[in-house]
Amino acid sequence: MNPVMLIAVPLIAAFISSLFAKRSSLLLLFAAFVNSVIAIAVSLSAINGSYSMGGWSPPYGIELVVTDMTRVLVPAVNILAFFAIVVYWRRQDSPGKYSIVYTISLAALNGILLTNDLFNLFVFLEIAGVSAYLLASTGKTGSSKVAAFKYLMIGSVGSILYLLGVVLVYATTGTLNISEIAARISLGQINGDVLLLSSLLFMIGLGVEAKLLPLNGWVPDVFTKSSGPATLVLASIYPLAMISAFIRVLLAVRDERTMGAVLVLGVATVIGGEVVAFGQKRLRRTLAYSSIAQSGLAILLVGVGTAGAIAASVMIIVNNALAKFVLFSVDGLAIEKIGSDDIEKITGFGRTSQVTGLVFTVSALSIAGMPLFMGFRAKLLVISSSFDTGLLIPVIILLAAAIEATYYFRWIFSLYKPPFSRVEPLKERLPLELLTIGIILAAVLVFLGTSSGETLAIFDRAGNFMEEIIFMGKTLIGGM
Amino acid sequence: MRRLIAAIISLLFFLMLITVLNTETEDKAGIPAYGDADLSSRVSERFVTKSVNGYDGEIVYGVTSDAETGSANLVTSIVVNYRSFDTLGEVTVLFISATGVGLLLGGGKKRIVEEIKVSPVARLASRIVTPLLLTLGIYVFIHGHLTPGGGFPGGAIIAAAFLLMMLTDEKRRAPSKLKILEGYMGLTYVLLGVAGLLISGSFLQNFLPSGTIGELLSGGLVPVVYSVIGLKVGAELSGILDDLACEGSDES
Amino acid sequence: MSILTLIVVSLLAAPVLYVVARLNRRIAYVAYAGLQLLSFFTVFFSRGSTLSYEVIGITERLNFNFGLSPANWFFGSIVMLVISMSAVFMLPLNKTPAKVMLLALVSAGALGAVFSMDFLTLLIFWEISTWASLILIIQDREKSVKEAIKYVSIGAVGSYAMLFSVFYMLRELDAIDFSTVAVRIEKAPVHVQLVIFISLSVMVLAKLGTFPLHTWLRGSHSCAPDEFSPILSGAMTKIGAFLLFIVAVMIPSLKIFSQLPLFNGIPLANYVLAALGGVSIVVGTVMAIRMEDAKELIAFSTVSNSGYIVLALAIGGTYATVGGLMHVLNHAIASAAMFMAVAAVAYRTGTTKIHEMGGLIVKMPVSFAAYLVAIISVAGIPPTSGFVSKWLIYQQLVQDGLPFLAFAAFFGSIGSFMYVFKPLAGIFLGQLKPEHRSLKEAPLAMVFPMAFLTLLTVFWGILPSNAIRAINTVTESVGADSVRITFSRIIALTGQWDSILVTGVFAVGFFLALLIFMKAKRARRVELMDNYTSGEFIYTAELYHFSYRMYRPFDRMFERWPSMEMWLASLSDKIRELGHLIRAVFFPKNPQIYVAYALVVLLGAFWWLR
Amino acid sequence: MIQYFSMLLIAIGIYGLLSQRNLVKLVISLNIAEIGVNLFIVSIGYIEDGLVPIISSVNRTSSLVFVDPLPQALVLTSIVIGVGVTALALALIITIGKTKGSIDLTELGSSGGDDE
Repeated sequence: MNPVMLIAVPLIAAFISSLFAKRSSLLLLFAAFVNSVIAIAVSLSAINGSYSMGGWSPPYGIELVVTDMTRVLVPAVNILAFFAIVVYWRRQDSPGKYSIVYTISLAALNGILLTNDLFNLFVFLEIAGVSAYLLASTGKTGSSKVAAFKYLMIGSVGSILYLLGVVLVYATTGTLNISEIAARISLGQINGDVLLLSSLLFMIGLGVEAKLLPLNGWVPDVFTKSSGPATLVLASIYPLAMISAFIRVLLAVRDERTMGAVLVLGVATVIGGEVVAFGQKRLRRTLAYSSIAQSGLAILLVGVGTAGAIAASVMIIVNNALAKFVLFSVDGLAIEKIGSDDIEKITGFGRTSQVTGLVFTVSALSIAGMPLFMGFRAKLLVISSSFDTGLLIPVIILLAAAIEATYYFRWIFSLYKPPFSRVEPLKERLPLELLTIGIILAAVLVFLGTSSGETLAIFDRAGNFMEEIIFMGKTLIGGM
Repeated sequence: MRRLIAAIISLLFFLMLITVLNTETEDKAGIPAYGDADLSSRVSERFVTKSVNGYDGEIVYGVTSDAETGSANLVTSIVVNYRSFDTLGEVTVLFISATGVGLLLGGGKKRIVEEIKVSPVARLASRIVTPLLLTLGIYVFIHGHLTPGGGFPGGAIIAAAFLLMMLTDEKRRAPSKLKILEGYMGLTYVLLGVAGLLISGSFLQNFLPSGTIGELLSGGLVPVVYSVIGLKVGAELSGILDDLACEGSDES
Repeated sequence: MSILTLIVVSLLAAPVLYVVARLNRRIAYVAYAGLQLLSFFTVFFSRGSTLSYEVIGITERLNFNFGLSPANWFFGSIVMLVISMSAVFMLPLNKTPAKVMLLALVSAGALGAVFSMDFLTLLIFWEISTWASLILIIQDREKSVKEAIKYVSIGAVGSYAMLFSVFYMLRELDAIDFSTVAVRIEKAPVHVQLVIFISLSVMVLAKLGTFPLHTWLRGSHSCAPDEFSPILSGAMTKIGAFLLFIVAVMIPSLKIFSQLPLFNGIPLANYVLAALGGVSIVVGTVMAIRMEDAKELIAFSTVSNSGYIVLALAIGGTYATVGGLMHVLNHAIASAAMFMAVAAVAYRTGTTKIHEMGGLIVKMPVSFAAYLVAIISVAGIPPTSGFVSKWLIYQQLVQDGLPFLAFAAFFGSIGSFMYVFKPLAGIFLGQLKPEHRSLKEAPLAMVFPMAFLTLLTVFWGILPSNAIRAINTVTESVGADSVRITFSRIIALTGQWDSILVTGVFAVGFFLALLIFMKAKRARRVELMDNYTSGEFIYTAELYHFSYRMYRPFDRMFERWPSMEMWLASLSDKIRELGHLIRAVFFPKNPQIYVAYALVVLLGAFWWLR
Repeated sequence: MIQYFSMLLIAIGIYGLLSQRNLVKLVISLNIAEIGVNLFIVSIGYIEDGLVPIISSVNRTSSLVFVDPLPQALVLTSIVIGVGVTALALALIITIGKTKGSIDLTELGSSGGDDE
C-alpha cells in the first residue's frame, strides 16, 4: 500500500465535502476510517524506504519514507483521529460544519509524519497550522477567537523562522531531502555558524508546535477555550506529528550545541509544565499543562539524542496521545454532563459512572508512570537513556515525575471522593461510543504495559530510524 | 520601553542573520555570496538540464521533444512536475484558508452596505476591463509552462477582476458557483495524482506525452494542472474577497 | 504451585474478582480470602525449597527475577500472614467491587515484591501494590483525599529515588539483582556506594514511615478503610523493612562504609540512618501520646516501631540484626491485631474516637484481649514476643555503647506505656456508654484472625527460640552471624533470657493477682451519667470521659515543637506559588511577550553557543 | 546587498510584531517579515549574469547559465501560503472585532488570556 493514500484520501474527502457541505461530517468519518485501515496496512506491510512523488527519484523529487518510527506513529495518528470523530459523533459539541478542517488536518498530519523533504514538511506544517488555528477558534466564546489569533501569531513567527532555516540549509547543502542533508551534515563539511543558526531556527520554529517552554504561551489558552473535539485533536493527535517532525529535523540538522539547548529547554519545559499543572483547579487546564510537561519530556530526550532516547521519546508521545485522548474526552463529558470540570464539581464523577472513572484512572496512572501501564515502561526507558547525560537530568525528571504523580492522583481521588450518599447517579445514559473507545484505549495501555519485550521492540526499532535515514542519504550522495 | 526592547531584539536579530551571510569557503560549505550560487552543487542543476532521469543531451527550444518534462518554463517544471506534491499542499493551504474564512465569517449572507460613490465612468470602464482581465488570467495560466506566470498569478488576476467588480458595484457578489468550481478543481488535482499512481506507479506522476519544448500542447500534465490551479485559485481568492466583503450570519 | 504462578494468578485475579463482585460480592470476597490463605500456605510451606530463578522479560535487558531465599521466605511469610488474616477478617465488612479488585492488586504486588530477587522487580511490584493501596485508602472517608495525597507525594519521592538508584546501579555496577550488587558494590568508589545507599534509604524511610518522611502514616492509616489498615501497617510497610534488610544487611553496609568517618564505632552513613530511626522513635512516641483517635495513635506507634527497625538494622551487629528482623515480625502481627481490634470495635460502634467509647471489655472481650496482647507486645513487655526483639536490640546498643540511640530506644519503650494505656483505658475500660449497651462481640470471621495473631504473639513470647531459629537462617544466608539459642534461652553477651522461666514467673504472678481479684470485694457498677457531676446536667458527655485529652499537660509540653507535617504541607504551597510565578512569567496574556521569548531564546542560544 | 536588505526587512517585521498593538498592524508586520524571507529565498538562487530560467526563442538551450529555478518555485509556494494565512488572520480579526468590540491587543488582554 502506497502511503501517499493516507494524504490523498482525506484530501479527496475534503474537496468532496466542500461540494456537499451537508455531508461533510459523514465524509470526515469515512475518510478517517479508510485512513485507519490504510494506516494499519502501511504499518504492517509497507516496505521500509522511499516512496517517490511524481516519479522523480530523490533527492530531486519529493519522497515519502516509511521508517520504523512512522510504522508506530502513522496508525496511532489515524486511529486516534477516527476515535476522536466517533467519540464526538452524536454529541452537541460535534465538529459539525468544521468537519472539513478536521479532514484537512488529518491529511496534513500524515504528510508531516511521512515526508522526507524539508520544504514539503514546511507546506504540511502550514496546512496543519492553519487547520489548528481554525480548530482553536471553534470554541463557543469570543475568547477562543482571540486565543486562535494569538496561536496564529506565534505560529506564523515559528513558520517564518522555520522557512528561514530551510533556506539556509538549501543554500548550504544544495538539497532539501532530509536524508541527504543528514548525510552531508554528518560528514561535517558545513560552516559552523550556518549549521548552528539553522538548527536553532528549526528548534524554535518547530518548538512552537512542539510546546517548548518559552514558546508555548498559546497552549493553555487554546486548550481551555476551544471546543471538545478540537482540544482532543490538538492535545492528543497533533503532538504525535509535531514532535516526530521535531525529532527528525533536529536529528538530521544535527548540531551538538543545539542539542544542548534542546536539552536545557526540554528540562525547563518539564519543570515548568509540572509545577504549573500542580496548582490548577480545572481538569482541562491541568491536562493542558501536563501536555506541555509531556512534550518537554519527549523533547528533552531529543536533546539526549541516542537511539534509546529517541525510542523513549516515541514511547512517551504515544503513551501521552493514548492517555490524553481518554482524559480529554472524559473532561469533555464532565463539562457536558456536570457543566464544569472544576475539582470541586467533578467530585464523585467516577462513582456515578464507573466505567468512565475506570478508564480515567487507568489513563491517569499511565501518564503518571505507574507499573502495569504503558507509561511505566516509557518511564523506565526515559530514565535509563537520560543517564547518558549525567546524574542531574534523571534527578530532575524524577522530581518532576513525583509532582506529576501527586496531581494526577489528586484528580483520581477527587473522581472517587466519598461519601456515596451525596452523589446522585447520572440519570441519562453515557455515550456508548466514548465508553467503548475508552475501554479499548485503556486496554491498549495495559497491554503495552504488561506485554513482553518483543512487543515493545517496535519502539526500540523506532528509535533507530535515524540510521536508516542517514543510510539513505549516504547512498544518495554516493550515487550522485 | 516596549519599543526599545522591540528595537533591541530586532537589531540583534538582524545582526545574527547577517553573520551567516557570505560564509562559503573552500573547505566548508556555507551561504554563498550574492550572485555566486553554484548550481552544480545543488539539485536544481538537473532541473535546468532536465536530466533527473539520466538524459544527458542538450534541451533546445522547439526541437527537443519527449524530454522528461516538457515545460519550457523551468520554474513551472519544478512547481507542477518535479515538486508537484508541494503545490498540492499549497493549494490545500489556500483551500483551507478560504474555507476557514467562510466558516469564521459565517458564510457571507449579504454584502455590507456602504455608500460607495462610484463614478459612472469607472463603473462602465470596469465592465469593459473585467472580461479582459478574465481573459488575461486564463491566458496566463494556460501558458504557464511557456511564459512567466502560471496558475497562481492567473488565479490572482481572475480574482482581481472580481475585486474590480465588487469595488465598483456595491451589490455585486462573487458568483456562488465559484465554491463548487473550487471543490471540483481540488478534487481533479488529487484525482490526477491518484491517476498518476495508478497509471505510472507514482503519485502525481505525469502520464501524458510531454511534447516538444515550447509548444502550447507540451509538458504533459503541466498545462492541465496549471489550468486546474488557476481556476481553483481564482475561485478561492474571489471567495475570500467575497467573504470579507460580506456580513456574516448571526450565529458567529 | 510455584511462586511465579501464584503471582500471576493473583494479578489476574484482580479483574476477575471485580467482575465476580459485581455479580455477587460475597463469593468474590470469599474467593479473595481463599486465594490469600492459599498464597500464605504456599509461601509458608515452600520453606527450604532450593533457590530458583524464574524469569519474565520486560525489555531485552531487564527481567523479572523471583526467588526463594530465606529472606524472601521470611518477609513473604510475614506479609502473606497479615494479608491472609486481614482477608478473613474483612469478610463481614462493607464491601464494594472496586475494593476487592484493589485489594487483590495490593496482595499481588506485595507477593511479587517480597519474592523479588532484583531491585527493579521489587520496585515494580511494590509500586503496583502502592497505587492500588492509594486508591483503596480514599474509599471510605471524606477527608482521606487530603491525607492520601501526602502518601502519594512521599511515596513518589521514595519510589523515584529507588528508580533512580536502579538505573544508577545498572550503569555503575552493571547489575541490579541483590546478590550481584552486594558483591560488586564493595569494589565501587565511595561516591557510588553513597549514592546507592542514600537513594535506597530514601525509599526505605518513605515506605517504612520513618522520620522525616513519616507524615503520611497518620492520615493514611487513620483514613484508610478499617479493614485495610491492618494490611497497610502490617504488610505494606514491612516491604520497606525488606528493602532495608537488603540495603543494610545483605549489602554489607557496615563493611563497605568502613572508610567513612566512624561515629561511636559505626560508619557515619549507618549512624545517620540509625539516628533517623532514633528520632522517629521519639517523634512517633510523643505524637502517639497526643492522639485522640485510636487509628491515628496506632499509626504513630507504627512510626515509632519503624524507628526501632531502622535503628536496629542500620547499626548492624548480630543482636541488632536478629532483633530488628524479629521486630519486623512482632510489629507486623501486633499492629495488624491492633488495627483489627479497632476495626472490630468501629464495626460495632461506628467510631474510632477514643473518647466516644468506653467499657467495651464487657461486650467485646476477644477484641479486648487481642488489643491488650498486641499493645503489650508493642510496648515490649514480657511474655510477649515484642519484648524479645527489643531486648535483643538493647543488647546491641549497650554493647556498642551508643548513648543517643540507646536513649531514644528506652524513651520509646517507656513512652509506649503512656500511649498504649490511653486507648486501652478509653475504649475497653471505664464506663460503658449508654448507647453501646446492646453491643455484641464482633462476628466470628473477625474474631478468628485476631485470636490467631494474639496467640502467635504470645507463642513467640514464650518460645522466642522458634522464631529466632528461622531468623538465624535468614542472617546466615547473607553471611552474617546468628544468635546463639537453646530451646528456651537466648544467649547474649551481657546475659541470657530464659523465656520459659520468665513466663512461669509471670504466670504465677498473674494467678496470684487473679486470686486476689476474685477474693476481693466486688465493685458496684455505676452508670456513666450518675456520678461525679454533683447533680449538674451533662451536655457533652465526652468532656467528662476520663481519657479525653488524657495527657493534656504532656500535650502542652510538645505543642510548640516544630512540625514536620506542617513543613511538608507548606512545601506543596511553595510548589503552587512557584507554579503561579511560572504561569505569570511564561504564560502571559499578551502574545507579544511569548513571541519575544521565542526570539530572545533564539538570540541568546545563538550568541552564547557560537 | 539585497540579502542584507532582506534580513533588514525581517528585522523590521519583527520590530513591528513586538511593538504594535493593533491586530491588523501585527498581521502587516508578519507580512513584512515574510516578504523579507521570500526575498532572501530568491536571492540565494541568483547567479551573476544568470538568465531567467525559461527556455524560449531567445534563450534557446539549457546549456546557458540560468539562475537557480528551485528557490523561485519555493518562493511561489511560500507566497501563496502567506496569502492564505493572512486571509485567515484578517477573518479572525473581523470576528474578534465583532464579538469583542476591539482589535487592540491591550484592550483584548484583559478579556482573553489564561485567566482562572
